[in-house]
Amino acid sequence: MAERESPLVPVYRPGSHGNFAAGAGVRLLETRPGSIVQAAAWPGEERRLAAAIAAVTGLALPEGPGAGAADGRRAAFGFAPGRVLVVDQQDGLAAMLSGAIASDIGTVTDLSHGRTAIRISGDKAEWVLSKLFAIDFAPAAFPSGAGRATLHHDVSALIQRTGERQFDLYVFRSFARSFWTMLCHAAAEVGYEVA
Amino acid sequence: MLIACPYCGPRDVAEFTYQGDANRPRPDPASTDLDAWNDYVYQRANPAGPHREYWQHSGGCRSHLLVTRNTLTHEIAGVAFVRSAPVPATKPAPAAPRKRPASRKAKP
Amino acid sequence: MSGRRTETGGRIDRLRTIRFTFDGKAYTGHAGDTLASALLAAGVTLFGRSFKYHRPRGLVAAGVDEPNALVTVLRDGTREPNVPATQVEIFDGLVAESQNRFPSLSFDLGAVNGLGGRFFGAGFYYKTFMGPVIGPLKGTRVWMLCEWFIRRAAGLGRAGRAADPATYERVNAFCDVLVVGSGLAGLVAARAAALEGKRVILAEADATMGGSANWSGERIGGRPADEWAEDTTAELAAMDNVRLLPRTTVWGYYDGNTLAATERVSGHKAQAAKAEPRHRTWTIRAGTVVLATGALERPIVFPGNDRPGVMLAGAAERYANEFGVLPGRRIALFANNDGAYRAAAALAAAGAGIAAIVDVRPAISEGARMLAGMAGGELLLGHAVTGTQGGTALSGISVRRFDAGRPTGEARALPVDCLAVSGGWSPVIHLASQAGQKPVWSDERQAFLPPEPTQNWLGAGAFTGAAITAEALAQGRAAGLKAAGGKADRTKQPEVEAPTLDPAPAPVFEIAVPDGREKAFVDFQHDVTADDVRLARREGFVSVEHMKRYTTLGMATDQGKTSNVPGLAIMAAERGVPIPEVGTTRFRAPYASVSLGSIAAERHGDLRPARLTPMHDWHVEHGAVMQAAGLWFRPQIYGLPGETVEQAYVREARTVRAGAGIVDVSTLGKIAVQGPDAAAFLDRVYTNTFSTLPVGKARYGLMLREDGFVFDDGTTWRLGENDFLMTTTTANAARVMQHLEYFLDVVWPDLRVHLTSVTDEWAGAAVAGPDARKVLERAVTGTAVDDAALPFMGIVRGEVDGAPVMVCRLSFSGELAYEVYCGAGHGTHVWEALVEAGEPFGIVPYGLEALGTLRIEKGHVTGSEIDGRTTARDLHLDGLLSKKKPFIGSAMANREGLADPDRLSLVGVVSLDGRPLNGGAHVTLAQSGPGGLGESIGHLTAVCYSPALQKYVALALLRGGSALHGTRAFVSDPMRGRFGPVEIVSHHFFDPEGSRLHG
Amino acid sequence: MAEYSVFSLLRNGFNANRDWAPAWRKPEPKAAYDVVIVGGGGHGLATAYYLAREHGITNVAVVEKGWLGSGNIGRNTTIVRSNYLLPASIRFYEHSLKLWENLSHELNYNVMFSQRGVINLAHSPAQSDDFMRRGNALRHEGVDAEWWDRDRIARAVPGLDVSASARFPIVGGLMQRRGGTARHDAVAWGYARAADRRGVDIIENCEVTGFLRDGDRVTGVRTSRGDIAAKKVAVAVAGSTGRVMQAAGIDRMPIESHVLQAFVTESLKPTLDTVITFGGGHLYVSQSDKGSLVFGGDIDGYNSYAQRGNLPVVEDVMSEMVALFPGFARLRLLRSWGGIMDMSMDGSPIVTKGPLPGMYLNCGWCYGGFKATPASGWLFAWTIARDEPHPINAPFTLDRFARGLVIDEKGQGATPRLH
Ligand SMILES: Cc1cc2nc3c(=O)[nH]c(=O)nc-3n(C[C@H](O)[C@H](O)[C@H](O)COP(=O)(O)OP(=O)(O)OC[C@H]3O[C@@H](n4cnc5c(N)ncnc54)[C@H](O)[C@@H]3O)c2cc1C
Ligand SMILES: NC(=O)c1ccc[n+]([C@@H]2O[C@H](COP(=O)([O-])OP(=O)(O)OC[C@H]3O[C@@H](n4cnc5c(N)ncnc54)[C@H](O)[C@@H]3O)[C@@H](O)[C@H]2O)c1
Ligand SMILES: Cc1cc2nc3c(=O)[nH]c(=O)nc-3n(C[C@H](O)[C@H](O)[C@H](O)COP(=O)(O)O)c2cc1C
Ligand SMILES: [Zn+2]
Repeated sequence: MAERESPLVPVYRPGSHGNFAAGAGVRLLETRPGSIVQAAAWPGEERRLAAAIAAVTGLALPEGPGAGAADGRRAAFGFAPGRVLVVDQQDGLAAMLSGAIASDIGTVTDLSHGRTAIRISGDKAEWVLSKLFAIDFAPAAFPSGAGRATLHHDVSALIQRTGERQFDLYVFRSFARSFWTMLCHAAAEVGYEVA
Repeated sequence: MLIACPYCGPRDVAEFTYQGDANRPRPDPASTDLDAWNDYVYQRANPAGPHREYWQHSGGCRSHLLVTRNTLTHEIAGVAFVRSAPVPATKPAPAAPRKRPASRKAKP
Repeated sequence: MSGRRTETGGRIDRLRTIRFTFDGKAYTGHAGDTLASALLAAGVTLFGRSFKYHRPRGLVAAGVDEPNALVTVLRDGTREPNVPATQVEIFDGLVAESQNRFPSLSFDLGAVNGLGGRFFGAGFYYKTFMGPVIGPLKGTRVWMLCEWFIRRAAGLGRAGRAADPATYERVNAFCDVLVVGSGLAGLVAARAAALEGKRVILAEADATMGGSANWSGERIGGRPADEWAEDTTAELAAMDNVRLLPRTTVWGYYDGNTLAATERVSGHKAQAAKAEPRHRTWTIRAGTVVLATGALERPIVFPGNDRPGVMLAGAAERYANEFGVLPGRRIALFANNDGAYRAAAALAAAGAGIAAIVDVRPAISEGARMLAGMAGGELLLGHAVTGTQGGTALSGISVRRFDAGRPTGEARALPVDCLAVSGGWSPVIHLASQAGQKPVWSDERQAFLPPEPTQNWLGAGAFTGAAITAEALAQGRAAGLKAAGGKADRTKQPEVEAPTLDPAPAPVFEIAVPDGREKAFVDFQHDVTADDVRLARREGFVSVEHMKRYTTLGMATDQGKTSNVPGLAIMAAERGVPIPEVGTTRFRAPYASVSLGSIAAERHGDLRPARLTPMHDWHVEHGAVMQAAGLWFRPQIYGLPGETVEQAYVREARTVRAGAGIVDVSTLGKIAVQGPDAAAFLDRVYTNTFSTLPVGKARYGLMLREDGFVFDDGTTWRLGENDFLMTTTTANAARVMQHLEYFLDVVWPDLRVHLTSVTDEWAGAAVAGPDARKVLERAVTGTAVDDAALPFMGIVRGEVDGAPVMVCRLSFSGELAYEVYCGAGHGTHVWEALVEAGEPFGIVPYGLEALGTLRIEKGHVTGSEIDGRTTARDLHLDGLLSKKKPFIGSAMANREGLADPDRLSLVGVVSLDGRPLNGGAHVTLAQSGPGGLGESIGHLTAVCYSPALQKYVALALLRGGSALHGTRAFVSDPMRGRFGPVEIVSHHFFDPEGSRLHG
Repeated sequence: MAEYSVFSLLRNGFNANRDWAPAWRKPEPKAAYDVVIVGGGGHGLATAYYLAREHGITNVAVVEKGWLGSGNIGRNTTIVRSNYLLPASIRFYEHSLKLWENLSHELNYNVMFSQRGVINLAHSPAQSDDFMRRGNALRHEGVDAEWWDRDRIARAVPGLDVSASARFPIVGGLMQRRGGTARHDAVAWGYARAADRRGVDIIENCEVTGFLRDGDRVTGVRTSRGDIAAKKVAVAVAGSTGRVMQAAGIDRMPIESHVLQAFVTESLKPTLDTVITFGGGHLYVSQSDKGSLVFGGDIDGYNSYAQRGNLPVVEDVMSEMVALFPGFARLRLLRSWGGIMDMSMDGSPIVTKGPLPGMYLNCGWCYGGFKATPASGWLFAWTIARDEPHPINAPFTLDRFARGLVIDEKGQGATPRLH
């Protein structure tokens, strides 16, 4: 199997950057999951879709818009009516979901190559993301596990809160390098560490 | 301006794409009534006051929303998914009978 | 240095000395000083020159309302012009200079303008400079000559040309309660809301919280008001749910309770921290806003009121109390209200001599009388100031009795070096009024009070007209509590010790002196005088908005903060109508000027993101010249050393036709169309039919807009019964997606189809040329690629060097060609493998130019022909318009305007003189040349040197279209001076039978 | 009323400017006029002036709902040019430009039309070709157009980012030297004064609330100051077209009203001589005689009658401004405002007889009606006076949409926000 290449390679510089003298405010990491898959239900079939996702991933998706769950290895969250992004560090999720989601439930679309996954964590994660996105990152408004679809100018992003101070971002691959540069720029003020 | 997407919650207008007047019934696809098509494609009510209009949450969940917004104040009175509140597919219901432009038949 | 600094007092840090320069001269000040207070302390009285007459001007105010003392701050190799000195916090190394003067501030040649003042009244330029009505100088030439001088005389500071090296950023904030203004009203509002547990933001334009408490001299809760404010601020700072934003001006109140504020993060520091932005723009989405923006004092209009040394009473008080600076040694006050008395007492307490308090009112309150006693000096009730003396600094004033609205009796001269004026207060209702609602005039306060809320805000303090501290505090608490939705007040009303004053000013705005020689200024910066307002009325510009535009009153950098109300009061008096009938001009964002950089914020310097294909780095490493295509970057050519662009693309195109070439097509829009109704859906959106397409095959499709014009084209692949992969043109990808989503959501919600953008999922490489199949045979495993396994428009799946691929045999170049799609993360890997497999055949990578050349030779259309104005017929694509079914645009496609035989339609054009053709050149049937241009019949849409034909050829959209085939015509390109004979031919230049792509 | 000249200025200057008369009268509306023009914007006023001057029709009233010039004539970015793409547009706007060139003399009012040139920047070879096509179209219509390469632009426009590393590097530009700017308010006031001097009644604070009808025929207007009868009623209300036509019983029009914002910086010494437009996004900027940079970009993109917009466009416009002129980041935004644009379905105006008998309609100006003011008035006056269009405005009918004879400069189809 061929190695998958990241679009960030030329700009991904591990180490500390920006104003980190007093400790880096955030940590940035490209997580490179093996599978990023969209599962989408026909109207009325959302519960069966969630059940199928649970069967494949073991993640119990709460109901409601943007609801999600993550267990460190796998993650899933709703980002649009009937649509769920399901992520697995392993390859092969699309095929498994296709097997579980019959055509009367919905569709499965493999986006593993098409989205780049970036994790931002640390005390200043909310602050740095607030520079780019016009959504409320406070825990009360954006609880752990939940997902959001939003954008920074031309760049769409799906965001899941995967910890008290941790967010996973999924952006279009072709924009990823520009986005990464922008994210680093936003993080420089508080200092950042690229893992 | 904030639009309260029924899925995503209130979001900045920058996340949305305006899709215009929601009071334009699309003629039956097979219809060849050019007047009806002209009405649908080119004519707009353009009211000063409450306006029913489509917005797509293109920077979010990508749903099309039916928004009632006052064009004088920008106040938003209601937002719903278009899918759950579709407009009548074919029946035009203009408030007043439409006046045909007098120059319609004249050719320059 | 004359030294105006008091011995003690003020909130400055006297232990910290700060050095700076102004107009090249070195000065010192203290931490806590503004440039204005530090220069004033050093005895500087002359701060600037006015806009039109270049009159010498001093400080009028101590805050944002300053109209005169504008400076340019030089920093980071760039210039920041037009900053009020009152808004510049000094730091070590600050370099500032004065503006609008030549050669120097004290001796300014522009001051000659003042001599002609009587001819340069409001709007004089509309009446002259037109030049002669006939003869060679009619037209715009005379005006443009005069204008050259006018432009140089006008303007304030000079803009820098060097790029601004600073960074700016934006941040989004959400809160339950935003409090604007940190005076006492704002502070207690914030505290009341915070104690309810709400998320609170408190934004204050000044460097320190406290507003007028910092200089009021009042006592609250038994302590000096400024210390009480400090304590309250500290209390707020300690709360988790409160964010304090000093140096943050809230400047725009937008829809949905969205407010824009700009924080001055590091510009005031001698040294910014690493990666610290200069400014940061906050976009704040607030549940409720508490507007506690206070009030601004107004001057009184009288002759000579612009002499340096005449300033607002509150400003004089503030310089003394907050900065420890005396604006004069011998000071007179001039007022129509009680407020100035507190200033008088404060100035006296700080050590100034009070010469007199001149008050237009015949009687005053007890409190005021007591303060006058504390201040000392004469109390001249029923008097007015009618003139000033001095050059670039005030030396004295004239005072006369003031009776029944006019000065009477003899003038008395009072030698003073400062006159502190108070004409009443105007609440800062700007944010509240930005939505366009009309403010409400209060006769009692002689001021416009906030309008009815159009958004979710509450008001408190001087903003509402509350002039008394106890009232401001009570309002602040109530507003904070209400904004937080709280019930019982958890805070206590602190005790206030302040003189009891009468908040109502006398309705006196101007001291008109008949036949006065001296000008009486309303708008200082724009040199608008009371006579200008009268002239505007005389000429019929009586609407307040006309007055503004005719005189430019209120259009200066201070936006009339001090001048609007006096100006419209004078107009009201002239018209003999009450002030509210004149009304105010419209309030607009920003409340105070804000840097363009801070609003551009993070997009500064990097306007839009770059969109890169998976093979981008490979292209760059292999010598590609990259070219922008929308947000994408694509190879234009892969030039060899010494090659011109034409040589490179001709070589590339020729190699494709002779052997094989490879081109990156990853930018094509790709949309997954999935679901049981996918085929039916495609039948509706494409002009041709897709439901009949077998699985494993692709088809070229055409889309129209609803209005019947061509929208986009591309191939769509049927990967499964319910699973299609649609491709779109690069440029239209996003629009096609939206178009399809619209129809699914709005028009056909019953169709079960999902659309997903998979543009970024797939890397695509097109391998084209007679050897293309051989290249694939070497590279692709797991499937056969021969004609039987992979016929024209067939699709197979396989692998290239371990990476899964999909291969579709389709051709844009007219050659035997394949598009190889793989996961984007494998893009470079697969690309390299294909290039390697092609080496025996001399494969070359080719760019957009060669791609264009190959398609021109074939007569394929792209964006230059599908330009939104062409029909399928124009492009000879009408064969794709199904007659068996309706589709988007079908009904409108046959209207007379779209069927007109005179429309431009697609042809080929061949250069007959062997010279290159240019894109955008026109075509004429009659000879065209530099001497005379024939009538244009259309234009060339795409041009190239065709290696296949060995000629310069073009595609063109011409009136007459195919009927012109074989006609000799002329290319007419006056923009580039290129003329010459051409022949109009079919757009199928090369291999019209398509034999090669089946090869 | 006195001619304006240096001499009258001097004479009055010595006289403490006491003798200046109102620039136009403020008459009470009469019961009837030959022509009532609805809308005291540039186009309505110009129409009145040319009706009087070119056609001798002086029994004319212009009725304006607010103060004269309170609409878009008083809030535009003042760019005048005729460098359009399609022949019908070129002819229209060039007719206008020719009138502009002598307008101050004609009106005896300095409208400060300054031909400082308009440069449309191109940022890619494809865009250059588009501009070449346009330039050639202009040259074939006898209109001036030239191509300036990057170096020439760099010399003429210091401070402009001409570096190759710019996100949208400048490759050249289409220059129309005869283009430029004019003082927007002066155009309204100058036409008003000149029309008034020929006997036209200009009636401010008079809102048309309905139309007097005799069957289908329009016979006058109903206003906030009473009914006014008219042989002909001409509507030129720009952004208010939808509302006013509804009052005439025509409830749908090929128009959407959108808000366009504009901006000025604080005053500066001369720093930008020509008008510059950015082709990598949408921005146009010039410097006013007063010294402010006057600039704007896209419409907000939703129906509005509120004359104010929202932050996203503000941010976009500032970003483009700073991208184009990186030194301008330190300049300061002084004021922003909005105007309501009558966006038509093909981006081109409508200047026509009808749609009801006795009525004439002028609307659909989108971003570009200021420059059109003289020609719009001139051609509309012709159409009203002669009851038929002049050949120049003949293509700009209302029925062109139904018939597919659209004049679509941008090729965007019936999506007004994209024109
Ligand atoms: C921000 C902005 C920037 C622009 N920049 C440019 C530019 O650079 N170059 C350019 O060429 N064009 C520009 N335009 C467009 C141009 O300003 C307009 O197209 C043009 O001014 C419209 O014609 P007008 O002057 O007659 O309109 P307006 O001045 O709007 O006149 C219409 C008048 O009708 C009145 N009215 C409305 N309803 C009624 C009623 N019921 N009864 C009576 N009166 C009524 C209105 O009050 C208004 O005064 C710009 C527009 C805006 C908003
Ligand atoms: N006579 C009067 O009307 C009058 C005038 C001035 C002050 N006062 C006194 O002022 C006190 C009332 O205090 P207050 O809190 O209402 O006013 P204040 O003037 O003390 O405070 C207002 C604060 O708001 C800030 N501000 C204004 N606009 C802002 C903006 N857009 N963004 C950010 N900050 C902004 C100002 O910088 C100022 O610090 C009372 O003591 C009252 O007696 C009365
Ligand atoms: C070309 C032009 C230049 C302007 N220059 C200034 C200016 O220098 N100062 C200013 O305060 N406003 C300026 N304005 C804006 C006006 O003050 C006003 O905002 C605009 O005409 C819209 O009116 P409104 O804000 O009353 O709705 C200018 C407007 C235009 C059209
Ligand atoms: Zn949404």
